[in-house]
Amino acid sequence: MSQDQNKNSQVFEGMANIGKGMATVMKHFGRKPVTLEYPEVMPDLSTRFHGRLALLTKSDGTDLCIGCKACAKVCPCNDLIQIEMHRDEDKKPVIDQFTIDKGRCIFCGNCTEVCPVDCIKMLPDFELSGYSREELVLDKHDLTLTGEESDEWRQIRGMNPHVE
Amino acid sequence: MSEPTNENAPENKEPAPNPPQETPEEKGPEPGEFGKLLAENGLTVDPLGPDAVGVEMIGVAPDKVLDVAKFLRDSQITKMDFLMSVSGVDHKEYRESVYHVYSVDTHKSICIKVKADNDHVPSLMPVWPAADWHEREAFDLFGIIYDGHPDLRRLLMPVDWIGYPLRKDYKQDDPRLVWNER
Amino acid sequence: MVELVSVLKTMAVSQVQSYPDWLAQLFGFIGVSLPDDFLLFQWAVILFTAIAIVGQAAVVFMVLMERKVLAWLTQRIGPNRVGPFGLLQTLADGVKLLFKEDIMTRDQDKLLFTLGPALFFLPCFVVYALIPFTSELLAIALPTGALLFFALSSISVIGIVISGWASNNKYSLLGGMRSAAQAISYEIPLVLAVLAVVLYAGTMNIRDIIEMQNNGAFGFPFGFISWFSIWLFPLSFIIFFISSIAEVNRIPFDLPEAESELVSGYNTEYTGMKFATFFLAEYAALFAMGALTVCFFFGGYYSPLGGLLSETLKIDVILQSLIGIDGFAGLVRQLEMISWMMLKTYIFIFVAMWIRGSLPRLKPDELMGFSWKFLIPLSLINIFMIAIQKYWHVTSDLTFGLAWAAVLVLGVGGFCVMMSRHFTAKLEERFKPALT
Amino acid sequence: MTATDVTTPQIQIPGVSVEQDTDTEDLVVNIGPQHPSTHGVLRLITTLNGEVVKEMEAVIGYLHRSKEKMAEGVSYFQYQPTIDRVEYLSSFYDHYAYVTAVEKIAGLKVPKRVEYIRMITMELNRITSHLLWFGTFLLDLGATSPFFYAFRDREEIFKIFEDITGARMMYNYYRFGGLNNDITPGWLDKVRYFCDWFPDRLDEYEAIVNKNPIVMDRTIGLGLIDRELCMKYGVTGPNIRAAGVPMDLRKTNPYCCYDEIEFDVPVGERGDVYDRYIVRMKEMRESLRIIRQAIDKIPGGDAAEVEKLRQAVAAKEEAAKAKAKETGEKPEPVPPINPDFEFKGQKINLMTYKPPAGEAYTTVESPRGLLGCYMISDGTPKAARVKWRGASFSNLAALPELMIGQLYPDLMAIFGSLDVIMPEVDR
Repeated sequence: MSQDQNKNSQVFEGMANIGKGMATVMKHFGRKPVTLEYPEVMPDLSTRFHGRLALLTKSDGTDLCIGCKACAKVCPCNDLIQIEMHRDEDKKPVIDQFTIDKGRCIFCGNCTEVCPVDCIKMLPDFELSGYSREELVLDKHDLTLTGEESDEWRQIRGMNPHVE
Repeated sequence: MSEPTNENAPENKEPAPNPPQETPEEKGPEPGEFGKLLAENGLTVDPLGPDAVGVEMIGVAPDKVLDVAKFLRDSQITKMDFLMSVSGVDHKEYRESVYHVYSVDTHKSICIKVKADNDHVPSLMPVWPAADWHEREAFDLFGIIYDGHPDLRRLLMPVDWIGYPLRKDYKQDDPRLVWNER
Repeated sequence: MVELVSVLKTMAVSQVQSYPDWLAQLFGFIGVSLPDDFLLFQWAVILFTAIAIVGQAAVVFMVLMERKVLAWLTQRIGPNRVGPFGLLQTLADGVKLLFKEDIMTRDQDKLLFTLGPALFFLPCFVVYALIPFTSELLAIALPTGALLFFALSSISVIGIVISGWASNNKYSLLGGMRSAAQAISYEIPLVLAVLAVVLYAGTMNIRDIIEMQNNGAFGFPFGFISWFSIWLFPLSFIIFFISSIAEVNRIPFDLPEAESELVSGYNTEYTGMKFATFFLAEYAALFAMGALTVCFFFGGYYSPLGGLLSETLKIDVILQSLIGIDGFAGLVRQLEMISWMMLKTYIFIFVAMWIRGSLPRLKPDELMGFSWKFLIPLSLINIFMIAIQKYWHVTSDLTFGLAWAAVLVLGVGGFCVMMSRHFTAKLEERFKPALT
Repeated sequence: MTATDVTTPQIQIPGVSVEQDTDTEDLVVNIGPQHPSTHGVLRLITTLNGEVVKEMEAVIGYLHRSKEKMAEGVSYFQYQPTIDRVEYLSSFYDHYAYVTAVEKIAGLKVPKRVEYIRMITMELNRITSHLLWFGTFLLDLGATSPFFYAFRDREEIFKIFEDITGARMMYNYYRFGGLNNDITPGWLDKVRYFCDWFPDRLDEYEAIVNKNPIVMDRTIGLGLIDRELCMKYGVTGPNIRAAGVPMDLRKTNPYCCYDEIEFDVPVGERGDVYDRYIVRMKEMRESLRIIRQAIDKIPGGDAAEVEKLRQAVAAKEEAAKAKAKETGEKPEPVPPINPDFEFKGQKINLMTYKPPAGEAYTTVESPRGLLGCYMISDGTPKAARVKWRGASFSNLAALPELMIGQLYPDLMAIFGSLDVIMPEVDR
């Protein structure tokens, strides 16, 4: 671009450029909106989404968790996951209590990664708000999925179906 | 770039072939490229061997560090003109100020470790002005006092903070902060 | 009392001598008879009140329109929750603001802090009295209407300055000071641009200016061809439009409230209804400016199609044959006028919103420079051109075309030289590497 | 440092002098910690004469979350999610610096496929970061629409990230010697589609901004940074490249697989705000170029193909085992799939993982400049010291000097152009 020729036309060039910019903005006027009307239209989430924490169960609905506390150990938020368990007469683990304070959870996914039995998982569900802090503390009952749901999730995630 | 010493220079891209945990067992690491160069110029430094990335580490006494730094910056071979960071390190018995310097022209870096003499280290601001905020941060978090720093104040913590939080023996027992306990 | 009335009648040189026919017809239709002796003064007050209320509604709609337009320009949906298509959104916001706490800090100047929004708000609405929405729907048709309009609208700056000062906030103060400087700078090209219109039209009466445009300034009796903007003053129009955007503090001239620099400028400290007052007044001013642009340059309430709808198509006759109501020719004509007026005004408001969506903000020094070094000399040249043109027009119609061409060449040439002088000197070496 | 220490020649605006003849009082404005354009919580104590900045001091620390102290209290793996929060606009870079530090100390071998996936994600992350900068920078200048456009396109990349990492900003994806998970089938096609789709958007941005006279007026010749100033404050990234210094660790000290990729390092000429803008826009295109090449070169290709290979190997192993059972001999060794195709190198127990004693200083060319992670490991499961060298930290240090003698509205242009993000400054 020659400089000498431009000297007198710079102003017009500037105006043309403003016009070009404004025309580009106007191009968007008729385009389809990219925002979603959230409660009616839900976003399409990945199956790997780090959302609500859940405990998968065996296909028959019994506990899968073996109470190894690996998830509690790698959790970066101190005592967020709390597990109480004992062993029954067959030395099989019985989970008495499993609480997660989702109000303090940072949804990093560390717990899901170290779980040796693929029990604790994160589901693509992000509507986690509650009216009080107490509501945000989930106990075992809130966390546990049914057998069918667990199977469904195992299928979606491409995990091996649980075998005894 | 075209220095003859470039051939055996440690490069960042290759992982160090020998893990550094083996080095302490040896009788002491050999001085690297920069260590030799400094020794040739009458500046004795304590060679600490390469770190895991391959960057040469040298230990320098506090009273010599300004000379070493000036040499590294001004020498046409080293051209260490870019101070990447100053890190305080607490070794419980003593504290250390670690300088990582990079050369924009030769693309090499060096790590200078200065043991704090009773928490006193000369400031490297006269050599690398970029040390300003980094040294303030190290002072703030470790209590290392950089002599000669023109404006040594707390940087990240509030001015009235008690103690140096990144020290290993730090305990947060400020009575004003009881509300902060869970 | 009678003398007073007659004095008022002579003072307000409105052409509304009695009720307009269509109004009497309308009231007659609902079965209300109006008193014969109706004071002009009362008529003006009633009209102004009506216009102000309608104007308020227009402003409320504009807030929504702005949000919608900006949303569509950025591929969003925009407010659509409150009411159908979000039409009640602004009302909901208004109600929210109304119930908000009115915060006033200890060190603020209580009186001025309260007075500021009012001073800003009032002139923005008073000017509605001067805008002819139709040939009869205007409160007062003053012979000095254009002058009064600018006199009034510049009062609102005082409101900004004192609320900026009384806020006891540094951002507000800077915003107020900027506003004062900006208003002073842009008032001049604004008035100079209108001066060119006035010079040509030979009157300051806004309605007469519109009538001039309809009657055909160049012997073109048909619609938009005779508008001032097309034949007379493209330069005036550009200057006027730029200055009017600056006058109502909109992007790219929104320095008084520049939210990335001054947080919110002069209204940083305002909450609740006081803030809403600022908000409303801004949009009211924008509406008034849009309406004025239409009046001065785009034939006001006249349709670009001439009297196509009411005169050629005879809509009132059609209406009469369809629903059997008689005598509404006047009313239909008025409705047509007001629709065109609103349509044109909203087109300009839309353009202002489009500009807001596209352009970044100027710097204060650039802003001042643009006005003083560029717009004001340009508008002086413009006036010179118009004067020459007027002279030729008066003396000889035959040579007018030639003369106008000469003036146009002169003007555009001057424009080019001015522009390049102004910009190249400063930007030459700065732009050089960037443009390669 | 205080502004009075500044000894370099002050940048003068024609017609505006810092020392005014008139007897005026200075106005001290506290910009921040809560201010729309400080991009977080930064406090700038500014002394104004009229609208000209006389002095400026930056006060930081409002976002200090003691990330370095946290590293000493938790295990290596436990610390990983919190790294995302060190610099949340481009957290892949922090992860990369941290993960490589551990890998170098422990001498872990990283499969090629992992390095390529890391490179693709990092470059995509550079685009998101630059896009956010683009939007907020223009918002600082007063233009509103580009902000939304930038966020719209950022969203596309976030969807791509969400596919493989499950998160949109806090990825926590890299692991020592590998990745959390392999990419999903079809993911590479999505990235390729994005690479084809995005240049049109960049063209649109440039049509709106590049030659806009108002933008040029507000940016050209402002906030000049030259090489000396960069060295004085440690300014890096696009800021130093705009000053004409081609300092880009991807080129000079190639990490990852950048030495196998062809790309240019865009540099500016004057080192002003406009140049920094141009450099970042060009960098986005270069990033796209890198991503395109990486997609073509990635070992193993799409995840579905690698999965097929894996299944084939598993089937062969099964067959060999079955055969061995029949014949009663030892099963024949089946050739494993190319180790470069794996998404995890050595199998390690993350819960108790501890690298041997040693130290490493890893540097990454993050979107904001040189990001360093200094790690000392003493052989225990917890790091002895992790120090973050944020690029923004040093970039911000240069701001007070840049602002002396400039107009107050230019503060937003200059500060915005440095691309400072507060969590990285305060950590």
